[in-house]
Amino acid sequence: AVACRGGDGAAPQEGKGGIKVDFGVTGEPCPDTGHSDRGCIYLGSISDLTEGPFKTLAVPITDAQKAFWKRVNDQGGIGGYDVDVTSYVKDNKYNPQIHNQVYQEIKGKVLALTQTLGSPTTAAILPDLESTQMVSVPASWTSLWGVEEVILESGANYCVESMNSVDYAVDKLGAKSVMAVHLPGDYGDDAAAGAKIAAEKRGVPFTNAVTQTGQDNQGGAIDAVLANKPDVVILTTGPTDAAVIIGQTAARGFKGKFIGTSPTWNQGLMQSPAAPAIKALYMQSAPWKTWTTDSPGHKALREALPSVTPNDGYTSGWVWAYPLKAALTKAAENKDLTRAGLLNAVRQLKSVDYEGMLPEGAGNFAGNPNDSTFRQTLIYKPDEAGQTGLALVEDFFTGPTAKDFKFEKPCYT
Amino acid sequence: MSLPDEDAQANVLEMDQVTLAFDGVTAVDGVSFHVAAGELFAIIGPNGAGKTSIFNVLSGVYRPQKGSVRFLGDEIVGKRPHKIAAMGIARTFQNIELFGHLSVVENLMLGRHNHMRYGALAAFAWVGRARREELANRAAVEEVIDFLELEQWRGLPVGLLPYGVQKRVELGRALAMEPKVLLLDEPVAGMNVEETEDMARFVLDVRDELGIAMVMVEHDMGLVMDLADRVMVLDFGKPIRTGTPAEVQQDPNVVRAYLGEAHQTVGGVA
Amino acid sequence: MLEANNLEVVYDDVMLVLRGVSLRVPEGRIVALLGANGAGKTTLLRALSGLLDVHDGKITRGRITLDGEPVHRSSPTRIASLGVKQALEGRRILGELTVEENLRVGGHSRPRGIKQNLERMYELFPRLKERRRQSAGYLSGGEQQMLSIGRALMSEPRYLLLDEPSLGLAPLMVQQIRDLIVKINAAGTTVLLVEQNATMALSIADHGYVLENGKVVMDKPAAALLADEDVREFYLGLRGEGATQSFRDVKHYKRRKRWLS
Amino acid sequence: MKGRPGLYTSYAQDTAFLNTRPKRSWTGALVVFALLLPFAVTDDLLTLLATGFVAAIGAIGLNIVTGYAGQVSLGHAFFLAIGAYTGAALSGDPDGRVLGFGVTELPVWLLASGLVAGLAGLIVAPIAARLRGLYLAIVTLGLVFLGEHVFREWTSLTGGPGVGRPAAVPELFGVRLDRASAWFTGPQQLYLLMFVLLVIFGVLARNLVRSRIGRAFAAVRDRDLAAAVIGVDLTRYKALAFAVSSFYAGVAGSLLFVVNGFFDPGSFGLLLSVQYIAMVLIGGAGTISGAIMGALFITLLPRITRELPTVLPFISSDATGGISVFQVEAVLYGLLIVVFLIVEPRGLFGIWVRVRNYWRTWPFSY
Amino acid sequence: MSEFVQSMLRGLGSGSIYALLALGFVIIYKSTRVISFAQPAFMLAGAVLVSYLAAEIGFFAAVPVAAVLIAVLALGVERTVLRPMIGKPVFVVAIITIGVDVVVRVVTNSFIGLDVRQVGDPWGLSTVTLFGVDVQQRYLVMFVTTAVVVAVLFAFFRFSRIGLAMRAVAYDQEVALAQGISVGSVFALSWAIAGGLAALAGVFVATGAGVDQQLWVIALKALPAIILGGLDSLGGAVVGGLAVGVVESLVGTYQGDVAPWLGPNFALVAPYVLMLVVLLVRPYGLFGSKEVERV
Ligand SMILES: Nc1ncnc2c1ncn2[C@@H]1O[C@H](COP(=O)(O)OP(=O)(O)OP(=O)(O)O)[C@@H](O)[C@H]1O
Ligand SMILES: Nc1ncnc2c1ncn2[C@@H]1O[C@H](COP(=O)(O)OP(=O)(O)OP(=O)(O)O)[C@@H](O)[C@H]1O
Ligand SMILES: CC(C)C[C@H](N)C(=O)O
Ligand SMILES: [Mg+2]
Ligand SMILES: [Mg+2]
Repeated sequence: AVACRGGDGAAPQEGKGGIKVDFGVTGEPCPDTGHSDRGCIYLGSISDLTEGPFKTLAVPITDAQKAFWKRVNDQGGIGGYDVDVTSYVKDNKYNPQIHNQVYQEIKGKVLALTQTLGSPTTAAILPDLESTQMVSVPASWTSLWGVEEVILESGANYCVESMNSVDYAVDKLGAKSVMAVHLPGDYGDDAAAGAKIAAEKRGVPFTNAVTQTGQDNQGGAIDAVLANKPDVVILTTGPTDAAVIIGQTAARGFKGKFIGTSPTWNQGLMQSPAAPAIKALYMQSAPWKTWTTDSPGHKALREALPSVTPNDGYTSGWVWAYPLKAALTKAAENKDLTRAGLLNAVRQLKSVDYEGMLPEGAGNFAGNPNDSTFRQTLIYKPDEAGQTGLALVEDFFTGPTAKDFKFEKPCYT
Repeated sequence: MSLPDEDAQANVLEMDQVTLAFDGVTAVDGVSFHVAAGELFAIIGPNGAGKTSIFNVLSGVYRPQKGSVRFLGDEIVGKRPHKIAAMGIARTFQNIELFGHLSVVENLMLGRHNHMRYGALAAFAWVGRARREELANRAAVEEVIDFLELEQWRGLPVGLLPYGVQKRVELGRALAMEPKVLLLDEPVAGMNVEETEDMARFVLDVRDELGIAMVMVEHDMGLVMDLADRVMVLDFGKPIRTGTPAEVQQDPNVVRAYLGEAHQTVGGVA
Repeated sequence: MLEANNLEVVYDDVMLVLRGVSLRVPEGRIVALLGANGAGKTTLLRALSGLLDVHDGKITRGRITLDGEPVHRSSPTRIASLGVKQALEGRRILGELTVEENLRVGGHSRPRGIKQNLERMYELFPRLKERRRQSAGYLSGGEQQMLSIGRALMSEPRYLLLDEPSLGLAPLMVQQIRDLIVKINAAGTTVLLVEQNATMALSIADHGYVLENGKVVMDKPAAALLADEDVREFYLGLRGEGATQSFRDVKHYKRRKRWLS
Repeated sequence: MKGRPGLYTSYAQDTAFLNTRPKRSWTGALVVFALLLPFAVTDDLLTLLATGFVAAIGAIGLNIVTGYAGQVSLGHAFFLAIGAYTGAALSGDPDGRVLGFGVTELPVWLLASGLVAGLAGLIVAPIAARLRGLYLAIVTLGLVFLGEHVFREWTSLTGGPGVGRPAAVPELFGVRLDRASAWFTGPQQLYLLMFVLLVIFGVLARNLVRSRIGRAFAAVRDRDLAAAVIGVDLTRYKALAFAVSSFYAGVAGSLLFVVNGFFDPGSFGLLLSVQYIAMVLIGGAGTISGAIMGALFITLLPRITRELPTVLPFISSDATGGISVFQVEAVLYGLLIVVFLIVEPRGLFGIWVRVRNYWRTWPFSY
Repeated sequence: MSEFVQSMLRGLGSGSIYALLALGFVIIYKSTRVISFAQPAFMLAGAVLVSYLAAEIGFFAAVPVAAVLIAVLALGVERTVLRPMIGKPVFVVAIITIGVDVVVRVVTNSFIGLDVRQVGDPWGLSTVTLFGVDVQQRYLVMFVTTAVVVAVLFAFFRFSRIGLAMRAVAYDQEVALAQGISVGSVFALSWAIAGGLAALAGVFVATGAGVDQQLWVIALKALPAIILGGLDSLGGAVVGGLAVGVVESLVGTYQGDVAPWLGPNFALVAPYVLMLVVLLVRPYGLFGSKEVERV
């Protein structure tokens, strides 16, 4: 009674080039790649495209991935197949329910997800991802992904990033107290957890303040910062929230430093009234290098997107796509492009070639979480000269806390 | 209806020295009167004299500052409107206060609200008690419909009915409550000759066939003089004369304050 | 002269309520409009003052002219500014405004005259003066009726359309209103008077119309109507020699008669 | 005036649940159609419809307090939340990350969710009874904001914003309904479950609103002073309306995320309340079938707007650029609501009435 | 003590934004009995517009131009969407305004682009010292501007017939029409004023950190403000707006020490608590007019 309804029940079958396929892989060519001799691998993409808070990151991410896979297709595709990432793009408005709904709509039609943006949103479909063996690329950095098999995360998670930032602050800035100001949820909580672990490890006092997004909602955070006067604040908020917090605390005499995680930054802040304060007090941690970097991957990225306003959303979208490409290639070599086959290929990935965008050793999905967690991050600072408003301060490094920490479960639980 | 004892039968309703003031305005000023069983008692007086306010005191909408009201021997001042309604005082309103979206039957069934006792759980299930009570009360409503000749409008939303019929439905809703006293506030205001006659007939029927005591406020002197047993005239909240229609009509004070000279000539419809 | 010509009005695109009504309200006169409930009197007034729209009503045929100029396509605001003012049926006072504010609203289209007109209304209705600062919603029924009439007079209209002004008024007050209508008419206001109290209306009108079922069935000088047998019986409640019958007697007879139905 | 026993049967008929033959046959056909549907359409549509059915239960509840009793509440999200957390906590894993008691039997936690929410409704009712119109609407909205705050803070229950917790576990007589069984897929089972529950709660609500209680609600809505004078206890019936409505919200809340399997405290904001008000109004206030239609409409609308651009070829499916297909979707969502309500302010039910009247009077107009 | 004063002043500053927003809501409510949920979108649109205009014509020219343009936009919305709904149930109209909000906001969002936009105000975060306390200049400007706007509005309503006409229209449109009041113009005027006020408030909000997509959320702060003050009272809107600002600020400053168990960010819901308490005593807010009802 089930299979006859069609759409969501594809039995494994023999596809092009003797490769076993089931969901989201067809012998017909992709609708608009122009390679009529190839089959098509459909990948889904669920992102925050209109009203949600992360639209400004999400749109570049989505565009960069489109460019990334176009490049893959232009370079010959994967095992006789092109990759299509435009047919099944959906808007989640950063809402878990909508995320799940649109996921249900496309899940029978795609092999894997090249993007599932956000932590709570992805958490809403996680059980289904697992049970359908849907390999998925997250657009977020929570430490939960490290323990999830089907999730193909890249770079350091928020937890590691904050650990490193605290270590950096203690070692290089001489910080004697740390505070985490963060949005609730696994984004902020994860970073705060990392900061706390590092502060304990380094023996500096740690305080914590949860805030909510919205320019007008930062009063509590500002008061908390001013009351505790920490030497360094680890910020995990949105860009305008950060500008308000930094600007207002500075205006009221705060002299400590702020280190924000990736989603906290937007180069538009350099024009904001808080810009002087930001330039004086703010630093930016990052999981990978910014748009202008000189690496083959970055160069390819810039070439693929010649006319866009530089934005590290593009960089992120591009970087995140590499492991999936590697897994698809491996699966095609294994002659098994089924969901199970792809997941199997993922399990065989010991490292991924990020074309220099992440250092050697990144992209290990074969080991246990502790072995495979990537622990290097960077520190930038605001700089008008930099195309995305940033200049490098500290190249990839692993702080003592992150180095010793054993990852077995998400930091925030 | 069981027969009450002698005393109460003599007076169904007794208002004693009731005073009601709103900031600045004394709407009712030391008013006393009584209504005997089966009597049709009329209250007349100029606009703003306090007639409707007396009704509002009787039905618990306003709470007077002074005085007492006894209904079948029980004090009702201070009781909330729905309690008073349950005790047996029903009324109609000067401006029709029907539930316009509901049908005639539903409006009348609302009149029987307190004759049904089943609760929310029974209502959900709609078996047993709820169903039984609904059907029994529906039959009682049908009798009222019959009595007031409302058959042809039964299922229509009352908001769509002609004005005169709405007034009749309102009377019906009050009758459905099976009251012991009925308060009628300007039952024929705005009606044409024909509708007024119909209403007069129903009012007489209520008294003669159902034996319900009534208090009526009305500016149609023809109706008041023809139907009322006794009349109280109010001016600025104070009673200026109480008596039979004939007595009241002759009183010069009443003529000056209320009737005006012309009324003698124009007669019943003025 | 305010004139309706062969007017047809439809509500909700389906209910045909006026079926070719023609009526003339000559300048300086009082014209009475009688008719049973639902005959279409109020509808006719709405058509004249442009308020049909609010009730999903439409003029589907015929025309209305004011001093020869067609106005049946004009907005109510424009008609009001031309000096045609309707006192709505059912009082319709603005309950949350004070008595005085209600009157001021009535003077909206004649802002300069507001002060004198207020005085004039307070003189006419001393009751309203006492209550001027009170929320109008708390007035008694009759007081609200006075307010409604007063509000209509505030703009010193050239044409006053009164819909059942005597409703709910005490006998003495009815006389006063009657005298008032005569007085303002004498001062130059033309009046179209809709009344259930036909005795009162015909006693002051120059001309009368009887509307039945959306059609004019009688169109006579007021005196002629007063003398008409049927009018006497069905609108004045007088029988035979002019004696009022007692309501006690009505109980035992029933009659239904219509000119048309 | 003697009783007329001959008419008793006709009163029974007159007051019957489905009092005319066409109503009976239409309803029958609809039920059969709904029962056959899971064998004809894909799982993603079934999950959406199942969500729609649950929303309908919630919308019926809101309609009771707002459409029938006239107390406009923007606080429905709060009561939905209470139900959702009661259900999820009761049926949750006792050893899990968040509070759980392991009572997975659906009837138990379903009823408990309704009762807890109903009790909450009863508690706020006395305040609500004092307020009118938009004051009430916005005060109940305040409830939503306060609730959000509490749920954000109470992480041991809710998992915290952005983290969330698993939803209630739908287990009936030991069978997990969200997991595929020998005959049905999970979505098919959930669809059928939600449909059956909707029918049950719909019938119960229908019974309530045609009872003395339903009439009292309408009286309170239309004119509360008059209602009091004919014997309706205003405070009591306003409170009752709130309690019943919250009970329905609780039931719906506990089921709402079963299909999703996961929810976070961010789900219970202003937007959710507004959506339910929209369901009631778009369906047509004061009718049970209207609430159901409205709920299905609002639940399916995003899906519809997502499909629409594919038939409008001039819009690119690019996520960026001038206007993206997603912006078109979002605009369409707003636009459809606007246009719909302008064209038919009485809602879907109004359209239905129009169609019916058209055929009834056809071919005569006037 | 100075902490208290400063907290108070900040509260008054943001409170004056809420007051402007609340005034917009109240003006529409006063004439139509509708709460317009489109106000947030107009606020966002105003800020975005200024962020574009300021670069061309300077901040001080941009603000009034944007306010006028948004007023025109609001007028257009009123004409096309609200006008057909005259006389229809107000809650239906309110839902329609939500639809409008979505449409306007999504379109506006596409003009924000990927970067946070700036309105280019001259004040930044600089402060002045007034009677020994540091006050941000922009808060002073907001406060003074709001005071001026409020004074102008009050004078306008006091000395024109419009104020009374609005109330008449709100209470009974047919009666208003019969008195020769143009209901359409009253609606248009109130929407235009509300649109302009929203735009102005939007600019003020954006002076802090810039314009992003989420800016509109702040408009919701006006809801407790209008209820607190009384839905139909202009004065109430001002008092309510300031009260919400001050309560938020004071609770933010002191609750952490006094009542930490209420949880962080309790300040953000504190206005609703205040609103609840006030309504328990006064069911129509501080200055709202009571519904008049008699039988
Ligand atoms: N709730 C109230 N608040 C203030 N004043 C009121 C209230 N109710 C009635 N009044 C005033 O009390 C007086 C008496 O009003 P009431 O309605 O009793 O008059 P009435 O005799 O019924 O007049 P009518 O014949 O015009 O209906 C009026 O002047 C009215 O303004
Ligand atoms: N808004 C409306 N929509 C539909 N039908 C209406 C509307 N208003 C009035 N009608 C119908 O039009 C007919 C005439 O109504 P109208 O109010 O003009 O009568 P009338 O002569 O003024 O009666 P009354 O003496 O009761 O005031 C009635 O049958 C009425 O039901
Ligand atoms: C979209 C992400 C960049 C936002 C956030 N970091 C999250 O985990 O949800
Ligand atoms: Mg009265
Ligand atoms: Mg009429």
